[in-house]
Amino acid sequence: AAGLTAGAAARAGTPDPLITEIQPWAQVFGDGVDATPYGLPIEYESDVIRRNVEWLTADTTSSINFTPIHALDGTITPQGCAFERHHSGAIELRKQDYRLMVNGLVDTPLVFTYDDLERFPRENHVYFCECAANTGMEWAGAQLNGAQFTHGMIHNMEYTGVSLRTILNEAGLGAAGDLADKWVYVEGADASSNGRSIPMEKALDDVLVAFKANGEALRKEHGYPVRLVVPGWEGNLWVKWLRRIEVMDGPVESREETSKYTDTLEDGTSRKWTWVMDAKSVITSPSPQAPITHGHGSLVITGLAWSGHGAITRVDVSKDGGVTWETARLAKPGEKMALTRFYLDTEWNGEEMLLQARAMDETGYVQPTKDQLREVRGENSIYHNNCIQTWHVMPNGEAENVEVS
Amino acid sequence: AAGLTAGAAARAGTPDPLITEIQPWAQVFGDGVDATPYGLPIEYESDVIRRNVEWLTADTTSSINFTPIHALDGTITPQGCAFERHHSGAIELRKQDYRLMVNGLVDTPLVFTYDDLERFPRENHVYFCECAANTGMEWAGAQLNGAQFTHGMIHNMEYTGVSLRTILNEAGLGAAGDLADKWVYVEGADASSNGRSIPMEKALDDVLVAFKANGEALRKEHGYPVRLVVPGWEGNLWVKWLRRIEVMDGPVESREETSKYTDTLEDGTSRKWTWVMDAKSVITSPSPQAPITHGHGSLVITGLAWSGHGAITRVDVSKDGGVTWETARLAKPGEKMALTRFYLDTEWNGEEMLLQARAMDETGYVQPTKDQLREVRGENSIYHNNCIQTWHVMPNGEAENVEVS
Amino acid sequence: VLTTEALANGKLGLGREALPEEIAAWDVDIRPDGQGLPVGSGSVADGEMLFSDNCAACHGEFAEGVDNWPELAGGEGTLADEDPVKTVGSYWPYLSTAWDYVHRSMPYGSAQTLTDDEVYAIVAYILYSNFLVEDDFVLSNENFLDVEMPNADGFIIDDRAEAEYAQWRTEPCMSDCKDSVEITMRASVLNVTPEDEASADTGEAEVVQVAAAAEPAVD
Amino acid sequence: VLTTEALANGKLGLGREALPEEIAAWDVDIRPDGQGLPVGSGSVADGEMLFSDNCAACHGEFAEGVDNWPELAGGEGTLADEDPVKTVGSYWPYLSTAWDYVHRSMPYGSAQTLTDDEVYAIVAYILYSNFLVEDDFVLSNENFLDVEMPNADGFIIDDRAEAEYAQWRTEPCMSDCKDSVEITMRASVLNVTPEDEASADTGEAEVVQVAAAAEPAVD
Ligand code: HEC
Ligand code: HEC
Ligand SMILES: [Ca+2]
Ligand SMILES: [Ca+2]
Ligand SMILES: [Ca+2]
Ligand SMILES: [Ca+2]
Ligand SMILES: [Ca+2]
Ligand SMILES: [Ca+2]
Ligand SMILES: [Co+2]
Ligand SMILES: [Co+2]
Repeated sequence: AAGLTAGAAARAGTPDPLITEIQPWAQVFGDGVDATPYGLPIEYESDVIRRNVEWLTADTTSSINFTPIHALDGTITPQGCAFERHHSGAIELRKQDYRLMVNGLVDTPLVFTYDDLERFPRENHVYFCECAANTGMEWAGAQLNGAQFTHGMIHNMEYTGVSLRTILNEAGLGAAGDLADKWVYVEGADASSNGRSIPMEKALDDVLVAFKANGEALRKEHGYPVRLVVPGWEGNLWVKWLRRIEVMDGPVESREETSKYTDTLEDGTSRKWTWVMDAKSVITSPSPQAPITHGHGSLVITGLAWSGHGAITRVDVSKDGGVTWETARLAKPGEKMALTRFYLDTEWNGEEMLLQARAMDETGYVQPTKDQLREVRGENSIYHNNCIQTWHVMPNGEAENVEVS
Repeated sequence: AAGLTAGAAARAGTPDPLITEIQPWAQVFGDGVDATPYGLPIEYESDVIRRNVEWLTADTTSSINFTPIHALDGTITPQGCAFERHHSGAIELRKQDYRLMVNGLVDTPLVFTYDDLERFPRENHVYFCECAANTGMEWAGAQLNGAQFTHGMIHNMEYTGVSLRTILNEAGLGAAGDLADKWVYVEGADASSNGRSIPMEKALDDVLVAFKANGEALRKEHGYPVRLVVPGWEGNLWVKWLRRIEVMDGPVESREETSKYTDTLEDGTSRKWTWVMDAKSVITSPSPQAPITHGHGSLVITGLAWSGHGAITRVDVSKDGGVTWETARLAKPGEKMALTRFYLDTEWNGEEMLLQARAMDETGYVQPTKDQLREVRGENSIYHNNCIQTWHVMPNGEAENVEVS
Repeated sequence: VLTTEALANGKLGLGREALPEEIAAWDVDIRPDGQGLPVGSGSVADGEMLFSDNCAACHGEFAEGVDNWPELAGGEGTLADEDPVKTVGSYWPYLSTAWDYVHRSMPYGSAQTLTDDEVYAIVAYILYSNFLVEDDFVLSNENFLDVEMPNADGFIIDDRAEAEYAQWRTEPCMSDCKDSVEITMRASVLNVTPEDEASADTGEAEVVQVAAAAEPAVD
Repeated sequence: VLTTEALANGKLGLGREALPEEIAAWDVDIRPDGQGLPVGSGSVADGEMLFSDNCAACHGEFAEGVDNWPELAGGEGTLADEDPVKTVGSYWPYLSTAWDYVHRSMPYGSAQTLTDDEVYAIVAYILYSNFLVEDDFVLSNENFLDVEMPNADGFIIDDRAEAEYAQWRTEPCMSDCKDSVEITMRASVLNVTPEDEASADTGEAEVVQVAAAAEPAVD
């Protein structure tokens, strides 16, 4: 199809049998309303799934898979294809067996059942969750050929839950004294008992103890029945199967905040406590897994932008690897710590393109190039690679992950 | 549990073995990241499904099922449990086999492929879709015992699609002359070829030709690959498997807009062209399928409100069948033609309650009582029953669908 | 040519011109004034046989309906009753709707299998079943608009704005809104809510009956 | 009592007081200053045997790592190299982290099966494998803080605000932003992207090797 102009396609001379002949689906029954009490995508969309990369990890229970962002549009990520990261697999934990302990520097250490949590005032918010290692395989060069693999450690859902502030207040923070130097340690119920330390200021700000995502219960793989939601901060802090919250006078410096999720700089020193996910964007289509197949003429370039610092205010798109830029259209005004969808309604006539997107957030932060990042950090940071991504679109409409000068 | 105070529950004397004994899920692996390329809800949530009511219809291919709204929170409805209404079953229509025709009073009649549609500028919007028959079984009295059955013909999704305006413009409306008295007829590709007439003013306003819902492709049962989205207007107009759009100088007066979706008044005359869904609300919990099981003390009352006229501005809740009212908390400011979640954070100590919710929208419309509706319409309208719903909550926490004086 | 002209008008030049054969295949809707009707005809007598073969299993030999399947005849004068019976004869304002729907959507499960003349004949028979024509009647594109539909004047355009909105857009009462409240009806009296697969199945016969009294309706 | 007091403070009186035994069961995190460490001890010699039985299958007899499973020893002085090797010895700033993690999360697949003394012994062995203690060393809660971790001073607190934000919060260039653009690297050179189940499986051996060169890392 590539190479045909829309005009040529329009001059088809013979009637289309899909129109002139009565098709089976226009005559006989489809499925009844009892066919799928809980439905899945249609079989023709079977490629829109989470994928994992076998060679990344020793096994699949401490591993990751990737959201098929190249095939999605809008901003909400369905739970069914939202990426998963486990450190000991996705566990099955019944609501009846769920307990949440709050202890440490609180007035009264407490234990909550799942039912207790549903009795606190609830909030609803849409937030993105990005793994700090998203795009981490790309530090040393273009490696994985698809937006799903380079940028798919992210999802965006509407959460329902209780403010962590409310939960802490129920236990009482009087015993903590001055809150300025206090921390909250959060820990999961799975065998990895992943635990992270969060400064009190963030804990009392916008953190949620969530039990629903996109209207329904959290999925098993996202921490059913209860996970933490830490808006704008790296996904590892979003502890799943949350079982314990401890108020402390310092951080635990657990394995997940020392051995991992620290960012080694060129000189061998490492940054720690790099919690915020900086502003970032990626073009989801066209992209290596979503080539242009429709020929020349009108083309929609689209992608996602987000920032852990707040709302996205602008996204620019370049077709020439960063020499010139056009400002894209945001589908809606950016919302704090949530995915923003952008579109560039444009035209393509078979010319090669080096597609890039560049996000800006409400703090004025401008997404950097990979070279800018490398200059400050070297190539061994692993985490927080929020560089501008380049797709090379070829005359046949196919696209490849590349780096440019 | 009902009858225990929270304080009493707090004085449990023996340590909970779920805490003091190491549980299996804290020792061994859960599922790996290759377990569910596309996931479903955890087995413990197997009751959160669409349900149909066998006696309502002669068979299941022209029938309806209901969203489990009693078990959902937030505002987004997952596609997997979003209600379905078919007139000839849910068909399987591949994107390659999809054609959309625009004909009638247009400058150039056109045929689009699915790929063509993805080349127009796209929009993203969250809208509710309510069947005009939602709550229709309740006109003559309290009948179905659960919010899922009384109010579950509704869902709320983030749609991605092309404005119908854009599509019509592509075919050219010059030939239509004065647009004030023109109509657009829309028709589906299934065997019912459900067709409806929409006045041009609405067609050029906010109607979408949509292909994604909640980020991913429409599900088969919601019209894959393309459906119409008609914000605020009755669900029957949201034609699924959309195959044809004709610009006309009058309505077709098809079966779905004469025999059905007309509202018969007490004197036997019937209203036609009743497209807008008036402001409405329902308490989803507590409700007959979501009784209070947690005993006395703190209680969260929650529900949904929506209006086809625009944004919800306020929801009031009554515990005494409408004698006194309290204004509930909206989780977010209402958005036009989208579901709004409300909460009343309150206390319950075993007293009987007659729970009601009353929605107000930005036009000042106040949701009426069933008696108010009956006074104007009688009991045979079938459609557009947006009355205030009453749940009778009993001392044991169970709830029943009732009518009150 | 589409592209040049279209792009000149700020269009995108997408899609292709629909061919006449294609429009003819899909543009088959029939309008109240007869627009869209093909040339053809069919008699009540032919219609009776065709209806018996293709339709009666669901709609009954006399179009009176079988079980929960729709009735197409009867119900004259019931629209203001407690339980209106709405059929082609008693309710439908336009005959075009019947021709259009039978032609496009019926028989259920084998839609679009009838010829135009067969549709004329079947619609003639439905009219006959409703006592609207004699047994020797032949319906055709020429006499189509002569048929008078009894409820043609039975519809008004949505008047909620005047009849309802005006009176309900008021500041709502917040306290002492009524003197007393009594429960006047309970869902458990009818007991027609599906509980689980098992109970719904066993209770079916009884349920349909009771529910009919409470007018279940979904459309 | 919880309820009265709690409600008085604007609390909801939800949950119940955690019992000491319960807190003891779950509050087992260990802090850099040794807070949380139980009384106990374990020798390198015992640790060697325990490690061989419980850990070596994945982490190697000398904690050097097997295949893709993590190495726990070695890598001293590599942090500024092109390919740093990060282990307990070369990278971890606090010994408490090792004790805490082994105690709570290892052995992988049978977490929380080790006694406190076994954990002391295993951690002693990991130190030994990293040449940080002698073979006769016995680790205990008493000498725990005496162990010096080589990279203890290797961390700085997130300085992005100063090192990056300040320079990147500028008005971005819109045109003529560079003189020329060349493609400097292509994903197809490495060819490590999974395409479908079949190709991913057959290419696995080769893939791991090449990918290692490009530093795949997920954490
Ligand atoms: C297998 C059962 C079945 C057969 C056979 C069948 N129908 Fe139907 N008919 C239905 C159903 C079910 C509906 C309602 C469909 C809906 O609501 O979407 C219906 C609806 C109708 C209606 C509209 C009724 C109303 O009140 O709106 C007409 C008219 C009709 N059928 C005529 C016919 C004719 C004529 C035939 C034969 C040529 C036929 N049907 C064959 C099941 C059947
Ligand atoms: C079946 C394989 C397996 C066995 C047996 C095993 N481990 Fe591990 N170990 C792992 C995996 C996988 C990880 C990484 C887990 C993650 O990232 O979530 C790990 C991580 C570690 C780490 C952290 C490594 C780092 O760089 O952050 C330490 C320390 C460790 N293991 C020690 C031990 C000890 C001690 C034992 C025995 C008592 C043990 N392991 C047994 C597989 C194993
Ligand atoms: Ca199939
Ligand atoms: Ca299972
Ligand atoms: Ca027409
Ligand atoms: Ca009645
Ligand atoms: Ca502790
Ligand atoms: Ca390197
Ligand atoms: Co970080
Ligand atoms: Co209506």
